[in-house]
Amino acid sequence: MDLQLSPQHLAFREEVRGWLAANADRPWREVLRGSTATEDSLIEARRVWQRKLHGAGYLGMDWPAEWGGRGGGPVEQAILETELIEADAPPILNTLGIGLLGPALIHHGSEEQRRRFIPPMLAAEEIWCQGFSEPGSGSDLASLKASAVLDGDDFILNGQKVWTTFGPWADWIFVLARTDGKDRYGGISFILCKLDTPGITVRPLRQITGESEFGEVFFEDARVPRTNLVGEIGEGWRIAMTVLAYERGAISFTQAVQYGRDLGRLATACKEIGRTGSAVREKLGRLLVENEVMRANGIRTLANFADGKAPGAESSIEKVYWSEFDQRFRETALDLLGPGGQLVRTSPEARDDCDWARQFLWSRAETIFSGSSEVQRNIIAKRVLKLPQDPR
Amino acid sequence: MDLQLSPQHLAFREEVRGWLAANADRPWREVLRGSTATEDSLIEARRVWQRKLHGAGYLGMDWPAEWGGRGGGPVEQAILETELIEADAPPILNTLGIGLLGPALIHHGSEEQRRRFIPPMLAAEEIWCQGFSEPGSGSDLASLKASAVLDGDDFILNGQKVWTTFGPWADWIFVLARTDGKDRYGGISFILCKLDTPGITVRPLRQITGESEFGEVFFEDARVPRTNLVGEIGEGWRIAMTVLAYERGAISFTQAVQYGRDLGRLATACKEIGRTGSAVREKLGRLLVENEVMRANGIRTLANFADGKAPGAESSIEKVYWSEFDQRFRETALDLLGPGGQLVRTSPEARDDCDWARQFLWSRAETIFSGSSEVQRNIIAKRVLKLPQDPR
Amino acid sequence: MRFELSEDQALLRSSTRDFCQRELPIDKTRVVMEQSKDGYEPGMWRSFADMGYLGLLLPESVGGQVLGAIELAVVMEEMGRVCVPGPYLDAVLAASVLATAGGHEQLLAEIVSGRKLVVLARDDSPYRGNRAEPTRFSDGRVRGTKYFVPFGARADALLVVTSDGLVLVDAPGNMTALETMDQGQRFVAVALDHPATFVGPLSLLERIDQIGAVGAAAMLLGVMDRTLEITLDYVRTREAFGRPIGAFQVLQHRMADMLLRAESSRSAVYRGAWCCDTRVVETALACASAKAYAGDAARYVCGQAIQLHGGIGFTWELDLHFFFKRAKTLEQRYGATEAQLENALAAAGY
Amino acid sequence: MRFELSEDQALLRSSTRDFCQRELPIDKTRVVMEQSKDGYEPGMWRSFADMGYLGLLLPESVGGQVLGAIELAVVMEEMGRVCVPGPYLDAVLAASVLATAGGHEQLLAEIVSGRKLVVLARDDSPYRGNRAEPTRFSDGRVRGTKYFVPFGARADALLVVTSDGLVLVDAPGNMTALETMDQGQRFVAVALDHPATFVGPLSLLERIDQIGAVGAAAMLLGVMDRTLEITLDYVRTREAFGRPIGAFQVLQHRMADMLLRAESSRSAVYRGAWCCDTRVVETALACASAKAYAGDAARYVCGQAIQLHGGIGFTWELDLHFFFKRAKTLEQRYGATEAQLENALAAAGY
Repeated sequence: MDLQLSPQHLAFREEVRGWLAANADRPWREVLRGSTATEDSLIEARRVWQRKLHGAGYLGMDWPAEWGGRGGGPVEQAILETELIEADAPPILNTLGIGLLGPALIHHGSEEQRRRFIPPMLAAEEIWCQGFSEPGSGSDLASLKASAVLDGDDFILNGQKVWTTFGPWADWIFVLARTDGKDRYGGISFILCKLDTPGITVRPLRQITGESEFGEVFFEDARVPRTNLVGEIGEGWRIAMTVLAYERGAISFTQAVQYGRDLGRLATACKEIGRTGSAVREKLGRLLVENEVMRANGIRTLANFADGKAPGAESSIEKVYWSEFDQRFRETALDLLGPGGQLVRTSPEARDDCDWARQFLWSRAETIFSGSSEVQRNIIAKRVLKLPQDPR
Repeated sequence: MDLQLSPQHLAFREEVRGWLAANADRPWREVLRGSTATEDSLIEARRVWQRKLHGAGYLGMDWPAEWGGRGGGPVEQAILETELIEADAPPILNTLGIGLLGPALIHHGSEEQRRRFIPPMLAAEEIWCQGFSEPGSGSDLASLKASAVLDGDDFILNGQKVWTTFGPWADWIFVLARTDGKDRYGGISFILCKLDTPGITVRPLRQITGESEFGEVFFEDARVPRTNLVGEIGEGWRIAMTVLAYERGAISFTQAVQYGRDLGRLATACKEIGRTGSAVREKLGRLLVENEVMRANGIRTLANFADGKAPGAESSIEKVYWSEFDQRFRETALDLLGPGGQLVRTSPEARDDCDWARQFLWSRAETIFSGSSEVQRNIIAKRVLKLPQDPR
Repeated sequence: MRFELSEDQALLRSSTRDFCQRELPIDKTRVVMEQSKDGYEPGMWRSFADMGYLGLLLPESVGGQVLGAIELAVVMEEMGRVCVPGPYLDAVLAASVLATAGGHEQLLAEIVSGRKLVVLARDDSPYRGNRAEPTRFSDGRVRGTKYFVPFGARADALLVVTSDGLVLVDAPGNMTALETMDQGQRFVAVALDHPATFVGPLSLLERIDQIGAVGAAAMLLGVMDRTLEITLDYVRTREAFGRPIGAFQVLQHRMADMLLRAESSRSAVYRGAWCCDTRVVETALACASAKAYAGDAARYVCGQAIQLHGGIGFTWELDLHFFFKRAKTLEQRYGATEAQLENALAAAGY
Repeated sequence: MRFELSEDQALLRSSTRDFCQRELPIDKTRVVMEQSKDGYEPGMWRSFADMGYLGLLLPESVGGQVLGAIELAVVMEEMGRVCVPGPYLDAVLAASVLATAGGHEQLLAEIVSGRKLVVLARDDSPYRGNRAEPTRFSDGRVRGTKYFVPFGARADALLVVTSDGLVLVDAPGNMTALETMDQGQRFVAVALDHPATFVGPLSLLERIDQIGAVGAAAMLLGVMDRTLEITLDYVRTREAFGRPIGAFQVLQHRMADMLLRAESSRSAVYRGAWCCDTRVVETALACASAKAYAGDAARYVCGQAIQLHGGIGFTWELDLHFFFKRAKTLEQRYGATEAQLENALAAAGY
């Protein structure tokens, strides 16, 4: 066992810290509370920040240098993310492009596709959204119905996608579409579509938080060149699953850093408002301990990554853990703070350390998206515990 | 709405209190801790107490007077039980006879069976145990395999029963046995067997608590007269289900009285050992509130009983509630008391207010017996919520 | 003994349910919640007056209905089922205090008829446990700052809780909106240094705190009940993996747990209301228990309703989020869970 | 970075697992737990000495293995898997204190070879939070009463925690057995007014409290792991309603939750052990977290294991109850959850 960062990794962390000290903008939570902040201005701020990070070579940490990456590994990526969280830096804009599509193109795309799509993706010139879920296909993703029919050199797309993060601001969408109605998994293909293609309509979808980070995308005889197919026809499901495994990564590790930061703020807030009794301390203590255990899970996964072990279905355990912790944490925060914790961030008496109300509402989404807790537990039961399956 | 006891009920309560003041033995928890207490001596004490209660006319509260009952209703029964708990009286010995078999005979037995079996049951001269579960048939009770084959005027019984409460001390057992191998529910009959019948063997079964309140009963070609059949051949399942509904009764009401008593003792214990911080108070407060809500559930059921409404599948809600509360309560008690709470009752430093360790261990059984929490939730989903059933 | 409502009470329930379905469907109140500046609709309020809801607990002399906590619980439960926005419970509680204090017939008649709104101003800080300067009343003036005054921007007068007793003050103009995540409940902060009149001692709060707890718990019950109904409808039709999702055992057990909490809340709410009306010794314990339990129960039920709906449950378009947010607001108000646990312990003498 | 055990550590695991399966199956230790007066078997203890377990953390000079917390965790985890009775961790911790204090070579050599047993005596009251008279050391005598001294009846000497530091006293004869529900752990109370020798200041406890927390958490991990294995075997074969009960979704999700807790405990235990050995700043937080989490986790896993077995899970015949009881004992000892939460908060500066 060795959980220590290597001298190279420590050096990389120093480098990132130095760069952030010189280049970081004002803390993102302050930007969010700014009186002039709008959804559009925040999108722009994220675009600008992404370009700055890209300019410094901090995007695509673990991609080959050839594709604008740094050729680093998951440990470098985790170190970078940790430092970004500690600095309260803005999130980048092209999260799904860089988090999902980039790896998909690097592993499954053609040389030409990589050359065409990766540079503008990194430079936040083309923003990507994800078209996987459909109104009738959430947890049971493989039942998706949106169709792509070959017509000469084009696919003709029909159907509807939903929960397309950044739908409203995106330029492109990567879509899972059905190219064979009979083959449940093998009948799905992975296709790239420009959102201004005739026949494609985007509608923002307002959420419980009042924001519209998601959208719906409608396809009506939208014509997309066949060259936008990633991999082969019918390979879409396999590509998507590989790529979603990336999304999970060593997420417990970075989540623990973020929760640790917010938990420290909650502990400080409790002191400030005089809540120091043993009941309050026990609640904080439980959250602290659970977060440390999440960190241990993250360290273990990261060490396994670094040791050359790919994560398997165990990543479902991490997803369940952090998403359900998120709900307990955000709920406890509101319990401890009282009604003041329910204020929206622009309200005069709202605390400026964290947007507690928004995080509370948002926490309900964590156990639903990227595979609900129910789906994750099915996966654990089937693939890790190998329990007998319902004969149906 | 009227949740007040009627003047008659209040008068009955006064009567019971008066009788208990004059007749109650020393508190049962003191008897249990006595240095000379053995399993046998405790059984005898319960027998003596049952006879005393019977002599005073307090057994079979809601049975017709003709059968030794008092012709009272569920409210009188609940009042009686409440006062017995408050007085920390011993439990009666023939719980299953009087709780289950008595009602079964009154509703489904023959005149002759009632005359033969009810008087010695009430007088604790014949102690009954229940033969429903089998090693292979717990939650799925209807899959039971013990067989009863008619041979002239006798049934010949084969098979094995388990979890027969008081098996080791009982004189008789009422058994569900299969009289038709093809009809899952309609192939089950309800038969009374004397335990000293040749071919019947009883083996005590030691539990997690170290006690042997349960036993196993083996049948090997045991010959039982056909006149011991209750109801018709094939009616056993229906009889058992009616009778189990009795077992549930207004149980939340009396459970809340008992938990309230023990909770008060825990609160006192916490004060005595100086545990008065807000973390301790919050835990006690939650238990107190949950118990009051259980009491409200019990009052509602009792009022509905008194109002002539039979309880339906909703009784499953009460079972889940009190059994899972029991686990939370007993576990919290040990958390609050610390290692001292784990002492067995005869240990020199053990508290004499309650046998906390035994109650903690026993609490694990509550969610298993009389229909596990899983089975109860299945029932709620199917019969109350009417959710679509798995097509299998 | 009888748990069922009396004939009159059952009639009140059915007329209230009709009224709520007709006048207050979420489709309609949604506009108030989303677009109205104050989250308040005078027309709705007048219809409350017409139905007699505003004078439910008040004497006949001021136009009241002379009803009790059970009837209030019935109305609150039905209002919870449609997640009504507005300060209904606040108005009822403030009026109750004025009626008990005596000598406010004129104002009470205006409250009952919906022409005036008076609400309680209690919180000395927006954050729980914060030691702030208490509000004081002396020399005919009330001084201090109050937070989370419900619908203060629309109130004609405030019934202010000071360490010197309850005082009545005309609603000042200088209020600051405190926007929270619940669009159906609006609050203000108000800095007071105004002439006020003494209403009575703090002991007046004891009874309305019990009634308020039961009323809020009843609304939580309505919220749970309706949320569970919506969810049951959804899981019966929505399919995944080739069957209605309501056939999955894990979801079935989850809904059994939701039902357990809703039904147990029902027992506790109506027992608490009956205790209030009968003024038995266990009233304080019963009311505190009902509120503390229903608050936690609604948090569970509404949270799981979203979970069982999946992504769609998380959208603004669906009504679920209004219920979810209301559950949280109610859990923290009218005696937050933490405070009710202490009330219960005190009542039990622990 | 690497989470896997080193080759030597992996060898220790496999040899310990072999040893435990061969020498310490529950069938065999059951006799000790059920019938032995002291819950202690000298033969078992000698075999611990032969395997080098008793000197695991000690220097070579006294016959020790000079290993660390990771190796201790490996051994404790394996012992947890067979629910070993006896004072192993207690002996290791007491020896560690003596070794750090220095000057006890003779005694340590006898401990390592299994000829002598020394355990810590800490608790001033059987009940948590009880303000009892503290034990004192003055004029060469130790005075006070100690409770829950593990296997005190078999100890040759006690390492007593007094408010004046740690002192060593020959085990007195006048001990009172404190029988608890865990047959594998035996305790005594002992009234002290005996000559004793000073060992060192209370600060000696700091490090062994961390090692003790990790060691106990590791045993809890072994307990969970084995309990889950037993349960998985059972649900794969036991049938109800025409299929293996392991096919029911509710039970599947329950077991997924059991696995989540066991695996998360594993991460926390070995991270904590690594921190102890590396002496990094996060050691205190990591150790407290591992123990607090594993205690709660084992309570859940062992409780649910009984539930999933149904009635049979509740019998003395099945081994499950030994694991269930041990989980509870361990959760309350070596820093109970409540104390570990405070340790964690203090370490984080909250």
